[in-house]
Amino acid sequence: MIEPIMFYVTAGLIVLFSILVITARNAVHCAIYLIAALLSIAALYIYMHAEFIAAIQILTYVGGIMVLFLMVIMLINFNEESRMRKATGQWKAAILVSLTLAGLMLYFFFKGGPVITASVPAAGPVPVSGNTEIVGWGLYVPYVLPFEIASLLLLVAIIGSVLLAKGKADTWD
Amino acid sequence: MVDIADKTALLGDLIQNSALIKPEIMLIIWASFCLLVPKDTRRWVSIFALTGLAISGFSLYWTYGYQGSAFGGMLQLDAFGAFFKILFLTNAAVCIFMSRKYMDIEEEQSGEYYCLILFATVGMMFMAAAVDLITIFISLELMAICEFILVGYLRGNRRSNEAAMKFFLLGAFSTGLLLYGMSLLYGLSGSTSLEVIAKAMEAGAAKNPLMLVAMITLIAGLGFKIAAVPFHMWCPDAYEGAPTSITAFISVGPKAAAFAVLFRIFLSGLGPVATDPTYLRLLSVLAVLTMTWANLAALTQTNIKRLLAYSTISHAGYLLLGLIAGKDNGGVTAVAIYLFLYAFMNLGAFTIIVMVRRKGLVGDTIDDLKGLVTKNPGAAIMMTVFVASLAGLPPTAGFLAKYAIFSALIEAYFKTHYTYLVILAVIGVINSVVAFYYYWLIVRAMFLIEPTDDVKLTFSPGVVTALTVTFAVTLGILLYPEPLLNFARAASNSFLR
Amino acid sequence: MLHVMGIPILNLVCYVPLAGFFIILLLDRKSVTAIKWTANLVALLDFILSIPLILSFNNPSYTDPLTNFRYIIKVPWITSLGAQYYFGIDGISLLLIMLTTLLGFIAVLSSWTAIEHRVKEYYALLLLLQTGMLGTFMALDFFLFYVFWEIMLVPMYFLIGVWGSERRLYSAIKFFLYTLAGSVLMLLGILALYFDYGRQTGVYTFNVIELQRIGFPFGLQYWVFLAFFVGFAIKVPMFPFHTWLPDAHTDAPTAGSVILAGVLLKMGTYGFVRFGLPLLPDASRYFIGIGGKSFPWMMWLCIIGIIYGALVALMQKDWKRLVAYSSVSHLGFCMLGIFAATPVAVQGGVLQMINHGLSTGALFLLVGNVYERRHTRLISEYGGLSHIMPLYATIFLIMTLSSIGMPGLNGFIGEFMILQGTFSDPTLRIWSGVAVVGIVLGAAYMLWLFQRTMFGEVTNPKNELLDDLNFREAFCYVPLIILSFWIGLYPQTFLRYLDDPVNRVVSKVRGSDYFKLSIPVADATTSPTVAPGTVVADRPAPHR
Amino acid sequence: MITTSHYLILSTIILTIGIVGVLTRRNVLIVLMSIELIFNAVNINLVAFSKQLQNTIGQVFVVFVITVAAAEAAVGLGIVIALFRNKEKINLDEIDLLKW
Amino acid sequence: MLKYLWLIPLLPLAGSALIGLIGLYRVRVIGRKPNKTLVHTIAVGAVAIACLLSLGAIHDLMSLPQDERVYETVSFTWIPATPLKLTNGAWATFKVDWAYRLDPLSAVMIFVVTFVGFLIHVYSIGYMYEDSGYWRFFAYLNLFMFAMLTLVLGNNFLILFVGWEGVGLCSYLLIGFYFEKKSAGDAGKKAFIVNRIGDTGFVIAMMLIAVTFGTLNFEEVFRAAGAWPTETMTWGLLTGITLFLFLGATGKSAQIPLYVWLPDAMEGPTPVSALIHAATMVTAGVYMVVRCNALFSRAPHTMAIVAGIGVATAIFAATIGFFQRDIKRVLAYSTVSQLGYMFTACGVGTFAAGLFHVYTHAFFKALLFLGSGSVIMGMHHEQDMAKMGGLRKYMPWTYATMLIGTLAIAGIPGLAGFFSKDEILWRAYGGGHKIIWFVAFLTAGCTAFYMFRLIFLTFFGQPRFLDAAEPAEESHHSHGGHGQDTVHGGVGHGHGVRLPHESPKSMIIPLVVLAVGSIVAGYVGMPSYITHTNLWEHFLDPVFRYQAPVSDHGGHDAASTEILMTALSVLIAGAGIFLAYWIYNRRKTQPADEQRSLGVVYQCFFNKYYVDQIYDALIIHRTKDLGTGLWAFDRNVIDGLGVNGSGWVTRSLGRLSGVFDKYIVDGAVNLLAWMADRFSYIFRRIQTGLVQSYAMVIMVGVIAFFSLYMYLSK
Repeated sequence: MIEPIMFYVTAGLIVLFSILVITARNAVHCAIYLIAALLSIAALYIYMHAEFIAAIQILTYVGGIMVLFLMVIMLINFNEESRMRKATGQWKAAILVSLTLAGLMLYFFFKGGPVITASVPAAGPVPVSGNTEIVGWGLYVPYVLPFEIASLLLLVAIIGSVLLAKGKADTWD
Repeated sequence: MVDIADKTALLGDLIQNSALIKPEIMLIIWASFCLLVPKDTRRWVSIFALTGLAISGFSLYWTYGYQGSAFGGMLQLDAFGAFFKILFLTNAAVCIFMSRKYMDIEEEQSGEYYCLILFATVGMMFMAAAVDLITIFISLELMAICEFILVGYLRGNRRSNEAAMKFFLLGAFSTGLLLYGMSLLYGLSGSTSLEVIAKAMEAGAAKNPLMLVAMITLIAGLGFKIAAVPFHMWCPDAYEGAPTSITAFISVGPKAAAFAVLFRIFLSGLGPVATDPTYLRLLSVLAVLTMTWANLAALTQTNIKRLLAYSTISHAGYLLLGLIAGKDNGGVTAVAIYLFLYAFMNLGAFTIIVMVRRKGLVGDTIDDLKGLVTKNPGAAIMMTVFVASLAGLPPTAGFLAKYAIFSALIEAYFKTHYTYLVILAVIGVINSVVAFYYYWLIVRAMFLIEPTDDVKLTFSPGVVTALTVTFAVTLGILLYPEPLLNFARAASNSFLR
Repeated sequence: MLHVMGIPILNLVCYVPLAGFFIILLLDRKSVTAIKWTANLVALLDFILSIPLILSFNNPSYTDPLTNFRYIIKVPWITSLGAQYYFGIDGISLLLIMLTTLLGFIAVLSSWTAIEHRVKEYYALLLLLQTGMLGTFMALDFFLFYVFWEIMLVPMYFLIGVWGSERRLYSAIKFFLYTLAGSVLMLLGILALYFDYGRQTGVYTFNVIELQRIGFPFGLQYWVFLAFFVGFAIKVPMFPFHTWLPDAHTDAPTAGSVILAGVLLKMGTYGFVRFGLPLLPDASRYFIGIGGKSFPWMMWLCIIGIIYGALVALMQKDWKRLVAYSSVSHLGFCMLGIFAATPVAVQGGVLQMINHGLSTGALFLLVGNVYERRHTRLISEYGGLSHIMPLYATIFLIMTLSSIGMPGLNGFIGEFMILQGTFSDPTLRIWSGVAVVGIVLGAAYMLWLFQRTMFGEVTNPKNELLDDLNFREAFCYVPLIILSFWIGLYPQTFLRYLDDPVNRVVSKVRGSDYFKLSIPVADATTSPTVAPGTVVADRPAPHR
Repeated sequence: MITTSHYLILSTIILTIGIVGVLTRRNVLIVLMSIELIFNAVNINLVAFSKQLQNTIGQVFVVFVITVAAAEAAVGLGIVIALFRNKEKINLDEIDLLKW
Repeated sequence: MLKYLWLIPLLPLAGSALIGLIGLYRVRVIGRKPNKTLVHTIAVGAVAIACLLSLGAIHDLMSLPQDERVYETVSFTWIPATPLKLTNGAWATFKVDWAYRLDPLSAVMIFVVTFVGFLIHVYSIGYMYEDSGYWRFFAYLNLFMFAMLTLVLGNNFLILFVGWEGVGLCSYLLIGFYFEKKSAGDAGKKAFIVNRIGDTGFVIAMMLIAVTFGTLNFEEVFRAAGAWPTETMTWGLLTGITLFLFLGATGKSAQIPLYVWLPDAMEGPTPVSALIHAATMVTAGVYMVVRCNALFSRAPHTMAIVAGIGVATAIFAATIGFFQRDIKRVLAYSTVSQLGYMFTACGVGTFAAGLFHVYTHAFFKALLFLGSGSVIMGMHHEQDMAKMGGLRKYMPWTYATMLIGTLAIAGIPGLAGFFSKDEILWRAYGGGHKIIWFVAFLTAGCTAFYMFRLIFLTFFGQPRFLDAAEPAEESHHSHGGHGQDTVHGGVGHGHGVRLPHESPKSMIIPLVVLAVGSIVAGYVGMPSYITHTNLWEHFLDPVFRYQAPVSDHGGHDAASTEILMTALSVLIAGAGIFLAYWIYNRRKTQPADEQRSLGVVYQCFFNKYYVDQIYDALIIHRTKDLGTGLWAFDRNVIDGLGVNGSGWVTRSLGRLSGVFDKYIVDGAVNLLAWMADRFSYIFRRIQTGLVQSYAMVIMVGVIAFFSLYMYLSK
């Protein structure tokens, strides 16, 4: 009985913070709501026994990415935001479209009753807890190639962000 | 859990397998070296990068014979991948050739530029070989991020910024959709390996309603990459804003890579789904929409880069026809041939546009080509051939490409007797006529309209090299297409296995 | 295989203009005279080289006894697709090739003074065009045929677009798009045949002769016929696909019009007779209405073309446009003959292609002559030209007569054979009867044109000082006039090349038992007269 | 009992919210954040399936997704800065130099 | 001489080509006209030799036994053998030879053609001497001789058709000889096109013959037809063939409804009118019908139509001839009328009589035309009889010869016309065709009347040419309408009145020869009640070998009736002459008075029953309108099909205007342009440049695919 309550509370928080992310006027607030949402999701991961992922979620997402966001927000110092309208002209249509899509997806998810997945069972029994090693094994053994490519990806991202943020003295047109 | 012996064995495997991705590794090394080039020798960095491509090409030749999976099923090394890898290497090489002078004019000659091109190429090469969703995803992102940066490479140029911004936002958005689809596939099959997914599909996952959502989000995500209507909107904007050499680069390589992935996923992974007539019809609609919409939109374009963007979109439509024709009917062969030849003709056309660029003239509107025949007859003639080829006119390469596609469709019709295949073919050929009209606007401007200035255009060595290669293939392929056809067929067959 | 200088004759004839194209590209832009001479000599050389084709045509050592095609060149090309580099000619293509080389030469010659700017490109493109056309008539492989078929579009586009008159850009692209639209559909048709042949035999080939060996199911033939029809009918052009033609003809430079009318249009008719009918006999019968079991679509279109073209020509104010519409009418006759699919009609149809090439080619040249002098094509600007240009008027008269089918000139033989041949099929008889009306209208618009331009007083002072034709201009007409009379008076020189190929086509369309119904053809020669119900005794030989 | 379906519904909701954010917010940074939401929706899916299927591939996948999200964020923010430097604006409906 | 038969047509052809080439060479290269003597030496020489050759050939033919009087010579194979499927399913080898055939029928024709032709050539030397197109004229004239001889000598229908079209062409060229005049050009064109309309009939008939008999050779066709039954009750194949043939004949021989070209053809030089439009070409139709007697005689329905049309044309043209002012037009209508006679003869089954009239008519009509030419020349190119009168004393030779000709045509006994016309009337009556006889009989009176009107107005009474230049006169006859503007010439040009003069010898001599011919030519065909055997018919017998046996309608009540009938016809001719004498000589009625006294009837006759106008309104203008309309249709509907829909269809039916032209959006190109225009609006709306609207499109696309899937999977 405790499980559902925990789930619903966490899920409620996630949804709430997510909604706040896209409705808050100030970008800094948005970032903070997003951090909150991400943390809630991390909680959900723990609840799902994906502790390693939860840790990464907190470390990378909250600690890395969101800090970057906040830095950029500060750098740009875009404080007119509060005085201007926050949504594009198509917001009504956008909400309609998004809800339609959600409705359609859910309709198809549950068309044939509750979700049935994976007709092929997993390779072997995987312990429910203490999965860090297993995930690590997965990362370094079967998925070592993507892992290496990911390193390239990060290298490129570093080059790119430096290059783009560095700027250039003369303007072109 | 895993004992030492296993780990040693795994390490041995890793080293052995690394030999199989020698081309990629070579390119990674060279790309990294590009970053380290000192400022005063930047003039040579392009040559350096080309050397890397050449070495990679040679390595590819040495590894070509190997067929089979590597890295525990992450990669499938086969002729299909090799075919595309050659395509990517050529693409990168031609782009580097045409970039040399162009980047001088833009005053952006730097190691990073070439490095990013090479990294993007690495990404594409992994995409072509990847048979696991995670590998596919990560190499696709490697390519995409390089693209984003390259498109925004002219940092001082607002158009370039804006193009990068749009491309990036929509790219990330579509990645989200793609990932969503992939997550569902994983949920349905319990694995990210396409082989396992295929087994799961046969075992009944294909009938799961989740599959539809997965399918459509996948179509949306990959449709974005190949710029299929209605996921194409970024394409003209990004093409227009990007540096022209990069426009050329991203109009060929990433499209081809995305098609390789599309084929791997749809034909290997979702085999039973992909032959479901309903999905085929869905894809047919996508193809028809893509061709028609792009052709109509291209009609009134005045900017050549935009025009060629729409042209690229419409070509994506034709390529989808190959997918619809299916793997048993030469569809894969046709698409391989098409992409290969398209690379040459499209790059050739872009080379000419790059050539027109000079200080004070962007050279990307049709008007800038006015009277090109008096300014540089050779360039005008070559451009005519490229454009004719894009339009699919014999005896150029484009004809062979179109021929291959339509032939696959008709063959599929004779096997399945689905009428919509013929209708698709008819729509396709009619579209090629419409397309001809706007392509020919370029020829018209070059030959039939008097120039507004009398600046003579000259060739630079890099451009000449690029043009020589592309022109020779575009005009000459029909004389002896056999090697290409055989290679493409081999690619198709290896892929089917 | 006949070789000249070690090269197979067909290759030589086909690629000599291409060589000329490259030579001209290498010449300096400014050395106009050298370019002109080169082009003229190359075109002349090509014509001379094509003469051995006719001379040794019946030499059995150059003939493939099975297919009866001559000078065959068969080289593997794209083996994996089943495409070959397969050249060969029979009587039908022989005549068209001779026409092409001749008109090609005349077109080049006639441009000597007419073209003043961008001379180099002009001649280069004319020669390139020549190669394209010759290749089309020689190709016996569908893939190769299609390649040549499309190759011609580009030079023709430039010829119209660069050296044409007022609305040249419009006309050029219109021409291009129309023909392209047709040919891509044709390509689908070709592919359908290719795969169905493969399905039936397991062998995939574009070899036209091979494709003819087997029968295709009617359902397939039906659609492929439609695809071919669109492709060829646009080229011919048949009503209602003809509207590109007046524009293209009108705006093309003289040589362009000559080639366009003389040769390019023939590709459509040639396509029908070489590919359309023999490959798709059942669908052909269905659409033509042979046997009276189906609606005669093709006949309607031919007839509408004949009458419609003539009526519209009647009211033209533009000289060249008038001739252009007359082509619509004449080609309607050609198609009537070919579709009628009786030996006489098809022979007439093929001969009429040649005739039309000669007479309409000459008419366009004639318009070009005065256009070069006056720079207007409005009929009302002229009048009384026979006073000032008697030689011109005479040639114009001869060509007018040829065009309206005066007996003794070429047009008559063609028209009569077409009508007679069509008439001999009871179900198509009515169409022949209706087509006769076209002859009246043909006389009406041509004579009215003749009257308005040649007769009357010289009312326009600008015309008073016009020069008559000079030697070069007049020389262009000499072969045309000679051939017009030759075909008119002694057509068997030409018709004898058509016997065999035409009979093959007819027996394909009508089935091999068509000829066997009563008296075999070979025997029929001995008993020429067969009256209904009676066996006629030997004629009481009149004195000889 | 909380089943996979629950997680699916949750992820769909977050996905929808993310999409709404992408479609409606003018501020490019908030749009970027909305995209992060979409990625998280995917991650929830993956972890949920991983749990249901009792294999860790999904979780491995999540690691990659987060990596990519980080890389994209870095590049995206770099582009934002470059754009801001040239244009002084980061509202998306004002970025319309390239159209038609 | 028979073996030189092929030379007979070839000589004039060679002459024509030679003159043409010399002429073109001189004019184009040297810049001067060719020497006239050289020109007429070649031309006349060629015809003279041809004439001698034909006489020789005829002589040789006559020396053969009656049954073997057929000579054929094949020059070469024209259309080579090709298999042709016949209506009965059998195969024939369709083959056409370029071959000539001499038999009594063609013998008569070549005699007439070469002999009269020769005379007219001679006459032309004088008549055309001052004309600047002298060489051109003779080139055409010789070409005509070739064509006409080919026509009559051809041994099959197709060769006949070569000549048939050839004479049409020469007629076109010669009518339009004075091509500076628009009317001449118009007339030439009209002649050609009207002829062509007839030719369609001929072509269809040929095709029918070919698919029925498998050949076009006369001998073979007729022999085969000889085995066919007469289609008395039914409208069978032969009826069809003959009707189509007759359509051809009505064009060439100016019968209702295609006679309209002949009066206009008088625009040509007078020798041309004499040769082509009186003596030879126009009789080609009759010749053809006679030639095809084997077919016609087996198609009684056609025969009835031929006779009916013939006699209708005869009376119709005769009435029009009553009040014409132009001397040549009177003769032209007279020709039409006489041709009607000939067809009447054929129609009632007496082909020989028809041919006989052809033969005699050639003499006297050529004579009359040449005489009128002489008058016109004497009057300094005045053709209006209202400006003549009293020419008797100025041009005695002309007067005398023309009078002989007029007497001949009027049917005065002893002259050529009497025998032939009388034969026709008698046969019509004797064959039981009473109505036809009666109409023809009336026509004979009319003929006498208007011919003598011509004589009296021209040669008798007060000279009217002295006051001819008055403006009142000019305006008076200008109301005549269509075709009246032929009066050109020296008199009106205001440099004083010149007196008429007699023509030179080269013109008079042919007149005299023809006058003699007009008298004696008829004696070869004296009726059987005088000579027992009609020599003419006997000579022609082989021609009618395959004719269907004619059912005899009281032909046996013989000589007495025939003589009675003869007397009657002489009587009515006399009445006509007397009437003319009374009105125009005694009462001295002037042409100007005719209108006043007769009113509507006069208008009707004078304006040729308005047939030209009706044809113009009903056919010519409608054809042109159709052409214009179709052109508009072409430009707008076909070219723009699917582009702008129905609005165009309505507009395009209207006439094309410049403004409209500007707004025409036609063809595939413009379809694209239009679509691009329309679509670009949509595209612009969608490709806003705003990244979020792009994302929106993506989402809408995704939803659309969901919906599409739901639709497709149903």
